[in-house]
Amino acid sequence: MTLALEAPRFVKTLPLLRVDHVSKTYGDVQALRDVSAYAYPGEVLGIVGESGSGKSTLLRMMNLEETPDQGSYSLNLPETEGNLFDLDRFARRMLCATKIGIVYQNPHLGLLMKHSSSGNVAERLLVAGERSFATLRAKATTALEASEFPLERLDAPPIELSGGMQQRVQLAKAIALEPALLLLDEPTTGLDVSVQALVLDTLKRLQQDRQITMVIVSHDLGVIRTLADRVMVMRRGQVVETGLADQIFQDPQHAYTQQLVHAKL
Amino acid sequence: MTAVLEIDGLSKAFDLHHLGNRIAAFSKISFAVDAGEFVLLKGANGAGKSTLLRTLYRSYLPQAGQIRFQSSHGEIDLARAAEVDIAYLRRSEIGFVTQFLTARPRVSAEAIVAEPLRLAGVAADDALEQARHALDIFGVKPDLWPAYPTTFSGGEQQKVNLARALILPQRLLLLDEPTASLDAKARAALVARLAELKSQGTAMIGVFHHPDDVEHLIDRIVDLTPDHYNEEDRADVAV
Amino acid sequence: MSLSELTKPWEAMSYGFLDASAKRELRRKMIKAVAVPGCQMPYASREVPMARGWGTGGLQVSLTLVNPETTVKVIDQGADDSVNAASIRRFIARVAGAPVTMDTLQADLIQSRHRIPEEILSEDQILVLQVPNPEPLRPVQPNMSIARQMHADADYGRMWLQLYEQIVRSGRVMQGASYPSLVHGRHIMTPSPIPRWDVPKLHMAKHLTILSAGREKRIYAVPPYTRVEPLVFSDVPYRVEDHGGLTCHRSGTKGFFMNEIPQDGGTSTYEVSDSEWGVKAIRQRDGEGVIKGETWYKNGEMAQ
Amino acid sequence: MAYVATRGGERAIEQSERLFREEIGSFDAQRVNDIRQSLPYLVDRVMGEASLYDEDLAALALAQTGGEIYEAVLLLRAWRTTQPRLTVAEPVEQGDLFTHRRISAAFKDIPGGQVLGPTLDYAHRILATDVLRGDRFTPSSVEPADQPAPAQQPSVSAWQAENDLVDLPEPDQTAGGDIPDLTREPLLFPSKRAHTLQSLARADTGGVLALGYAAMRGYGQAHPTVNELRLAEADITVSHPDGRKFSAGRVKVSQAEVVSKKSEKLNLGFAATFGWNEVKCISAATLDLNSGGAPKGSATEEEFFLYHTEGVESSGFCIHFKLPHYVTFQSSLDAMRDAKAKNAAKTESATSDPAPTKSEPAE
Repeated sequence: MTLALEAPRFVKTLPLLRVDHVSKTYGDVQALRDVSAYAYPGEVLGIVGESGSGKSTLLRMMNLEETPDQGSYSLNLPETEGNLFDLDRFARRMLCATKIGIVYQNPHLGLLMKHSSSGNVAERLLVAGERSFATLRAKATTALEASEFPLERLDAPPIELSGGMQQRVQLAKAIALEPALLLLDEPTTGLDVSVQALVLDTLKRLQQDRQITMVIVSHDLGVIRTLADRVMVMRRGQVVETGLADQIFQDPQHAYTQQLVHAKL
Repeated sequence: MTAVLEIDGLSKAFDLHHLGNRIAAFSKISFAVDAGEFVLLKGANGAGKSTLLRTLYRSYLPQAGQIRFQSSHGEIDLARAAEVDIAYLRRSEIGFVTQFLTARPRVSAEAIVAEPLRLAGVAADDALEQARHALDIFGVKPDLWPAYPTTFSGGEQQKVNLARALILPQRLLLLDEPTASLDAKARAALVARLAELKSQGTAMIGVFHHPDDVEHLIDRIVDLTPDHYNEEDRADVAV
Repeated sequence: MSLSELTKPWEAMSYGFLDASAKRELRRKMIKAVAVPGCQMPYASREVPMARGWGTGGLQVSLTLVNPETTVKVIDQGADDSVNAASIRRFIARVAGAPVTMDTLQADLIQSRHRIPEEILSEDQILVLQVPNPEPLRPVQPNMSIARQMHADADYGRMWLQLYEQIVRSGRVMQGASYPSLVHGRHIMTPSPIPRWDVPKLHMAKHLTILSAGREKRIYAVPPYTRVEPLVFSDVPYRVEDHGGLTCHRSGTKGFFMNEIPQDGGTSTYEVSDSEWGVKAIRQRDGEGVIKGETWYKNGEMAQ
Repeated sequence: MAYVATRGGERAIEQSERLFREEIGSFDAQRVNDIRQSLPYLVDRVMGEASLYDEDLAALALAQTGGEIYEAVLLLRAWRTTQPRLTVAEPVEQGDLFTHRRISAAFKDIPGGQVLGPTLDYAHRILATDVLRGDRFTPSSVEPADQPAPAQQPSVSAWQAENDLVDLPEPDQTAGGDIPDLTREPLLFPSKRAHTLQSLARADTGGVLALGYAAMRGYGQAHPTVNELRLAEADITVSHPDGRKFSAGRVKVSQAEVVSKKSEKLNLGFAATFGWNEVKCISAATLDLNSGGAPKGSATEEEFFLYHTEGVESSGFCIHFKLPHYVTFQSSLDAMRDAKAKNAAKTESATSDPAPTKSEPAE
């Protein structure tokens, strides 16, 4: 047994993100069971677990794509109050467009594959009400540049791009409106190892330059180790352990986490 | 002088679930460190020297005891502090120095060194200036500053690592064999930097394979060998 | 009592062809459409003696609105003598006994396919536009149920994106006719496949416009004095067809929307698309006394 | 009046209609009668797609249009528009149908037996060319069975429900007048069950077959087994204003149940229509079977197949492309030419000026 931790004493700010006691059942399958999570402003929360652990479901809830059977979700942002699961479709869409960015493992989920790359980024800005073509173009270019996307391919459709480049377009779209929260669902899974390293590096830079709060979901411990400040380990819809990233990797407490970490090393 | 750190009855063991057993690292350790004091940890292999450092840094979770730390915000028990407080203190008051650098692709040496300053809120230009100075002190040649340490030799990487780890003045510094395999010039620079920080009031706890490197900095030695654990005064016999 | 006593003998049709329940539904939907400008109202859309896609939506509206005193004008592609316009005009006259005209100024009700006349319509005139596809979101969302939600949410990002893509690919907005327009600052509608030339005529117009799609079963409206703004970026102005400088080779009239007539040898001549406006010009040239109305465009430019 | 002289529209369309009618020639009630008697399956198809049961009017529509089936259906539907809805008949229970033919592919034998009834299923499809040489085609007479098949039969799915193999939908208690009527209200999605069945009942046979066949070949998720196919006659029972119920006549109906395996239960698809039309019922029931959970935009999604098998709408839209479109074409041409000119100007300036070209907004 380890010691019970105290409530924060020095850090006075509230978590940007709070998910409390969320449960969700699909048919006979309990996807999430009383899951709670939080992330402080500027913090990177990593969620690890094998497929079926519920981690992606939780991330989709954070993007308001899914609603749990029970539980609440709040973001500590101006003009954002109460349980976000109570918002209607319209309010959800506006909140997601302006405050939350997401990068999916499968670029088809996040991108219009036949539209231009710049257009994919511009769509976010259009949803938020930008109506100047020149501004759209400039802002889309800036976001793509920040995602280290080669600007000579600005108007190439994602379908003609490599997997790594597609993820950069998704990332640019996600950060175009400078969201408070960036959600990453296995953002580098399926990419070549060298490309994976470059995308991770871009993410790390963005995180440091912009202090975006991030939640990254991955089954790949290397990805989590590179990016996360704090780690949550999930299994069969439940949280088995959370802790500082170095602690989870160096001194895992739960048998499942030990198995996970030792299997990796 | 007030103690920066008071360790009281601290115990750590590892439960290995797949083996079904528990390995004790150390048990009921108590000692204090004052501001500007340098404590050397001593003990046989497996006595738990590194484990203690990592427990103080909270990479390891202790089973019992207290780690009372006098931060600039007041006292806090590092054994029980919330993770967000620990993360905050690591950014601002508690440093951990090892010999290993976690280099990242496409991040230059100077950027890596400047990073702690950036996280502490120092302006980009300022941070870069100080980073270059630190690299210079540790003997990294200027043409390597903008290069990526992933391509550096082990020795050069270690210098970059030290420059980074020591660039920010800390209240408490945990040193885990930072001198191993360092060349003479870098070792001298490290000792000089540690002396400088010590004189500024940084409390230090260190594990050194060759303690003679830092001999003149050592104020006190704590021996962690089981059944032999006691505090020794700064004494010639120790070294 | 026998069944034949309970039923009535076969009749060809009731007044204005549609039965009372169909007309009542149409009246209700038209009122709804006027109340929420630009918003598509679903309606049952009965079969009429004309094929779907041939103006059955416009026809149902016209048949509901006519009475024996309503003077009706029907145009197709700007022309009164176009075969389908002639057919519809004949049908309305036959089933409603309504007088017909070709003069825009004389008409109470104008049913049109693809054009708005060049003479300004007045407050006591109604324009009925035939609509093949009422859904401006169709190119970005073919599923009508989802498109309805998008309208409800004013979720128009994809529409704007379409314009962005066209400018990126072709250097300009490539939308020809059916230019998507924002009505009353809320709903995006397709103004039916009228040329871009005609869209500004709907903006703050004095007359009521009812747009009806029979096959797709939707009615929507632009009430008088309602904003109709083509979707454009703030720094990429709306452009109508470059017809302001063209002259009709028959009537000599200039500065109106034209039909291009290809000629042997690769050249083209032009004739004015609003046929009755051309007829008036010819009659005037021939010395007949004609009354020409004020036009929306003057010297090839839309009057502000 | 140079302009007016060119107006030939009215005369031209009148003459074009005359040309069409001349080909069919004059006719009277005898031809209508002949059509009704000799082409019952064609008459059935027209009545089904028009959703109006009147053999005389359907035969008349076929006579008037020369057998142009889409025109005939439209003619009948337009006539239907002019008719008031006097009353709503009582629901017809499966077991009350006067059944002529009822077969199941799911079981070798079924309660009540396989009743083959009238069909060409097992006929050799050989043209009787002798008729063209002057012979008379006289079909062999039917030899009655020793035991007549029971006229009234329960549905196969009722037996399956008893054996817990299928969940039948709860009987809908909606009173007649309140049943949603597709001809009086728009079809919206998710569609009401009544609208779905009505829409399939009046769908274009060819259209339903094409999409149903796509689902059968593997573009749908479920492979159909014909649970029951039935050709029957239904009594139309209506209420007299004084409260008594009486028969207003009989209509021919056909219906199909198709099933597929879904975990522990069978999934059921159903369709019925006026007249005897087996291909349409099996195809429509297959679409119904596949519609649950079908991906958006797939051919087995309800919105997709109901919209696209509406024969009057689809055929009308198809032929509307014959109408002049020169105004819209002119509008597109204008945008195209301008874009082309811009592009040419840009290419020219790019060759003389090496500056990078980025898309600029149109001025």
